[in-house]
Amino acid sequence: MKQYAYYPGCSLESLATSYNLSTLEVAQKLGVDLKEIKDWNCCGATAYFPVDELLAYTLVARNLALAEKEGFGEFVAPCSACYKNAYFTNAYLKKDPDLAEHINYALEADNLHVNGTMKIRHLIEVFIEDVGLEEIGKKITHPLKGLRVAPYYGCQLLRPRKDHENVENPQFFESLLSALGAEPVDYPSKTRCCGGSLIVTNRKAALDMVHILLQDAVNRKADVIATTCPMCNVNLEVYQSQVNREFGTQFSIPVMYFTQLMGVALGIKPGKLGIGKELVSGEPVLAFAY
Amino acid sequence: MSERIGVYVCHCGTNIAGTVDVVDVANWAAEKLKHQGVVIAREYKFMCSSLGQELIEKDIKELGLTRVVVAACSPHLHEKTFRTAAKNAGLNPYLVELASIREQVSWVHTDKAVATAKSKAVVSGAVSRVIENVALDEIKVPINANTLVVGGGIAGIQSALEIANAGFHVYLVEREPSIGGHMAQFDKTFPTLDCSACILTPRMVEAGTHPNITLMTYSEVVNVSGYIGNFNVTIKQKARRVKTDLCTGCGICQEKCPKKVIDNVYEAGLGYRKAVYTPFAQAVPNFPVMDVENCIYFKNGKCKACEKFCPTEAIDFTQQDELMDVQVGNIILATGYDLFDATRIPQYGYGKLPNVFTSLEFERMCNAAGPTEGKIVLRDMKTAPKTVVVVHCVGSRDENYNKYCSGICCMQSLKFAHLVMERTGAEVYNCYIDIRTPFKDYEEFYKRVLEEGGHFIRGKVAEITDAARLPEEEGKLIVQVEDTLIGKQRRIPADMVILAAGLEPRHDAKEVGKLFGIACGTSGWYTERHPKLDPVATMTEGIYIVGCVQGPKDIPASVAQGAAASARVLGKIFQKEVALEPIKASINQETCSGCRICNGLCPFNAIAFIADDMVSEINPALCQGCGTCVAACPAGAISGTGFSDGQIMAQIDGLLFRNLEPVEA
Amino acid sequence: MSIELSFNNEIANLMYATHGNPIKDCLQCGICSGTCPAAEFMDHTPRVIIGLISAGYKDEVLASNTFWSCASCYHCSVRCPAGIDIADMMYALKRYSMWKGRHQEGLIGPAFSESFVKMIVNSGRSFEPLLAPTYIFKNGPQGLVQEAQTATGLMLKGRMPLLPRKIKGLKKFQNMVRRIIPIGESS
Amino acid sequence: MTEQFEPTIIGFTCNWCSYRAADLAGTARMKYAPNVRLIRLMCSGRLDPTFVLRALSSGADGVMITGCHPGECHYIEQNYKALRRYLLLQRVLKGLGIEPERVKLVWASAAEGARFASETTAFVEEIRKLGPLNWGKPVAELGNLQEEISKLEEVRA
Repeated sequence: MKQYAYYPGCSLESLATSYNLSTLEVAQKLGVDLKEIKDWNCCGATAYFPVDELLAYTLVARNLALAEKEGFGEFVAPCSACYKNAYFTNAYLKKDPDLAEHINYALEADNLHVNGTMKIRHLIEVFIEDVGLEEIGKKITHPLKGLRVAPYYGCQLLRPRKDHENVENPQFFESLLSALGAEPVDYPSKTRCCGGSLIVTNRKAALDMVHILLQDAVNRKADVIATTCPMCNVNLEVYQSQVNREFGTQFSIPVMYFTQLMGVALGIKPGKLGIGKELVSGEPVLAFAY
Repeated sequence: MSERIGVYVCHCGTNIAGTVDVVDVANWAAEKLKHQGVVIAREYKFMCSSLGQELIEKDIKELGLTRVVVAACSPHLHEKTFRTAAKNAGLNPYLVELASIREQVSWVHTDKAVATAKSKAVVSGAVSRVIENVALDEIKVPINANTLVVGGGIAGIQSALEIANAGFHVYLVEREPSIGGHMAQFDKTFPTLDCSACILTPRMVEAGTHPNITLMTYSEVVNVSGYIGNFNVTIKQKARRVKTDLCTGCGICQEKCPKKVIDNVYEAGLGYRKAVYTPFAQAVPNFPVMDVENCIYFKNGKCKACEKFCPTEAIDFTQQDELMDVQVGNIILATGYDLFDATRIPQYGYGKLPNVFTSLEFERMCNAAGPTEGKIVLRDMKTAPKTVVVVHCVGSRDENYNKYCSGICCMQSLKFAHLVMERTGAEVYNCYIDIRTPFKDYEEFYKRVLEEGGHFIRGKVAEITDAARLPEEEGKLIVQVEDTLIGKQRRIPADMVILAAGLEPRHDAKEVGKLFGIACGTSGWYTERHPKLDPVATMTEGIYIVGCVQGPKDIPASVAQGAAASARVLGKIFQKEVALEPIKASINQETCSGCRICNGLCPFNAIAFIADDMVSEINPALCQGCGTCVAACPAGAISGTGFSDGQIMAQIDGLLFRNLEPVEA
Repeated sequence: MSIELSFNNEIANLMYATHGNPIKDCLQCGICSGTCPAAEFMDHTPRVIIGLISAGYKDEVLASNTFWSCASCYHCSVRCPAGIDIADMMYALKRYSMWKGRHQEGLIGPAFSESFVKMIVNSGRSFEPLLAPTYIFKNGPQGLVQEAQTATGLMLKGRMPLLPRKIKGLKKFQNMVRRIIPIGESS
Repeated sequence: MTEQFEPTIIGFTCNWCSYRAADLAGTARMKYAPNVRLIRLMCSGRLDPTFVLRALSSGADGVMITGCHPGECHYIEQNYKALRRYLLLQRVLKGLGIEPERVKLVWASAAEGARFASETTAFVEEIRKLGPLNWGKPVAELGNLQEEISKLEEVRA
């Protein structure tokens, strides 16, 4: 059976531990064999590009090289920022031999070499495309009947890819939620940025962006916002109270990883999915399944 | 036989002589190329002047020149001039060769020594080549005086009428049940605002009743063979299921038909038609067609209401498609454009947000004969909008969709702004990148709309949403755009948004192009013979393109092209025969092995295999002279006149000075 | 002979992987700025920045907070009708301003990026608690209180590890980094 | 004294696009390297690979093949045939021990004078780096290639 190189990324070790837990639980349930890359490093997220472009690509390339060395064919990232970095580094490596040469010169110091042969996947792609909605549907034991979910794609899962089926109005997340028995809402800001990379550096702007996302979800009467990226999740969830302070609002909408919702529908115990670690409780969501 | 070659080096004033030592080039040619047969080499101030030409003519006569090389400008400029001069002096025009030392040397290089040396190489190449030239005669073929016009929009109608009025027969083929094209859907035409139907309908009627026009609607061309002067065209008449010889166009069948169908073509989805229908009241011809996809009888075998009520028994459920062949000498393609599909830009919300309309929908809405009888209302068909935003450049000037400017949308949008203000008093915002109003009275119209109080925001619209953030946005569409003139992101709440969708080549333009043997450019529009000097002809002799098939254009430009192509066709008809450039390939049947490699290479189907003799043969009238088969023939049995292997090999040697006599070491 | 690069080319040269994407093709249509979710917080809209770059107004560009307000969401990049990767250009401007050491006073972005880089070079992984002080330092006591509340909440939920993690092959990792940028011998 | 090597290059152009691009470069007075000498064909599809070999064996250091952009061919699709032949030619050259980079394929439409000029200059620089081909010379020194071949054949027999 196919084995995927699993690149959890730094956030999944700390702020987004529940994403990591739920990912591994759901993968196991669906028979997706995720194997963590040995000794991976931080991909630099969005903070590294302002310093040195070549080093930013090299940091990502090291992880790709590690995966290549271990003989993997596909590289899976649950974090959209990690995914975008890996996807484009891999693409540029293949396209630009000059860049590849520079990177490989640096990697040599770590006894590594990158070819750009890896297929880069986001976790949600693997579940939808490789496992398939039908297969997932068959394993649902606790359908999320009546749960109104705002599917939040965010930015880097889709962009700047232009080859994507439909970057401006994707539908795959909605399809997945429907397969779980939930009711996806028409979420107008589903691909609008959450300001993740600005939360430290430009708090005012980031909170404004989060505010719009929360407002849109509430206006569409969503019970929960589902995310595909730890950055988005932290922004929407952890900073909800700060938004309320800043804008005088009363938001209290749970924000959950899509894997957590999948896990619940697949009948995995909430505790195993990291549910309970939120600052805005995810308890109300469980009521729809149990 | 040794040739007697004359070499003429042009100064072109200082254009060439300023960078190239022309005297040195002429002297060098006289001396170094003497052994190749150069008997005279001259330089002259302006070779293309009448004096320069006389010089060549005189030398041909007096020195008995058998070949001429003119080192001057590009052959695209003066090849014809010098060929004519040679012809006048009794030398076959194809024994003249031009060496381009202006465009390719003096204008692009600065070092005189280098430029002079390169000029010598270019002259040397031309001398070696001209020796291999052979005398050629133009090929003449007779012209059939009938013409086929494909597409019955305003461009096609104009073409057909011009030719028919000159006394020649035209087959006018239209895919839809009626002629009229897009123009029949419009309400007003810019910038004069005269009623589209009022000016178009008389032309449609004229085309429909003209004794010299055979009108074939609900028909498509399915095959084309032959060549200029002698095309054989197969046309499919789709089954109307209405006998046109009996039908009087009374309309009772439509009235009685119980099946209502959304009309996605003529009414752009805003209105309805019946299963048996004429697309609009002024349709030409006025015979209805039956839509078997939606007809109740064809679905469950019952109904036949139309047949029951038809007073002339014209309904025929059993009618089948028919094929017919026509012979024509020239073909005019006027198949028009498709509207850009606005759902391809999801962030503009078309198809999802009900009050986002396309320009074509809005045209129908404005039309007094349209689904709302000319009332401008929201999708609920009753509420008048208070604020309307017109979005320019939808799908145009955008690398993600179409790179080109669709040309007509600025004026169309201004027209919309005017109509909205006039009929509803609503506020109108035009969001544009640049306002383009380059033709007669267009800028004046822009001024008029400004004076009427139209708002203009310079900025490409980013997105249209119904997600309100402020109380005044509740229940509205919000158009988000940067007002680039003040550098601020703005959100305009509106009741209605009109997307000025661009024009696109017909979805099947490529296949249709293949059928007629013409090519599409990168944007998909058909390629004209010359973008400036020959915009209605194509690379295939006898095939012309008019109206939007050649590129986006408005009504006056389409009409002008329609007339222009007709003049070209009439010119050909009056000549009774046509001379073809003798640059052709031919197969030596002695050496042809019958391998058929060449057969599939020809895009013009000029190569046929003669099974009896097991050899291939080229039809010279179909051959366009590209030379691909010449290069491909493994037996070397194909040769191309004008660009033969011998000529090119000799030119290579000449350019590399391999033709010079070896110098003793 | 040395040729002085135009500001436009200087920036284009900083976009290595996207091959300097065609800033000069900009139509000034403004779709980037109409799209940008952070436009309100920028002193110039992205479109104006492109205009300023093309016109060579280097000082104005470097003094602007626009590129430090870019969230790298790439919405402008995918919509640009001229195919300009505007978000990537914003990264290039960040790099340029950091190298030149010229940026608007009081911005957190440059300091944050610097500490982020240091952290990765030192441990191979990123670790949120170490990042917070940068922010607190810049935002004063009020920020400190808010941030501390949030951090405590996260800690109680087991989402804030107390110790930073390090990768095993750190030495070799640092050697790799050294081949690209100069860093100290030990950390 | 070190003298810069000036390569000689033969360029094949299509009558409808690249030759017109060259004309346009001229009309616009764009300056480019003078090392390329052009031959006009009706279409890049006319290009017989032996033309290229002939040019290289007769003293050219490089050959530039130019044609209409894919999809823009005036003869509908013959430039694709040129592309195919070009790719095969690259393999043949490799087999003959000649750097395949000595032959370059450039698409240039009639409107792309600037592209024609810059591609020409770039190609001249590439060939300059590769140095002289000297293919033609030994053959010339041998006097008669045919003689040499027959000698070789004798040896083989």
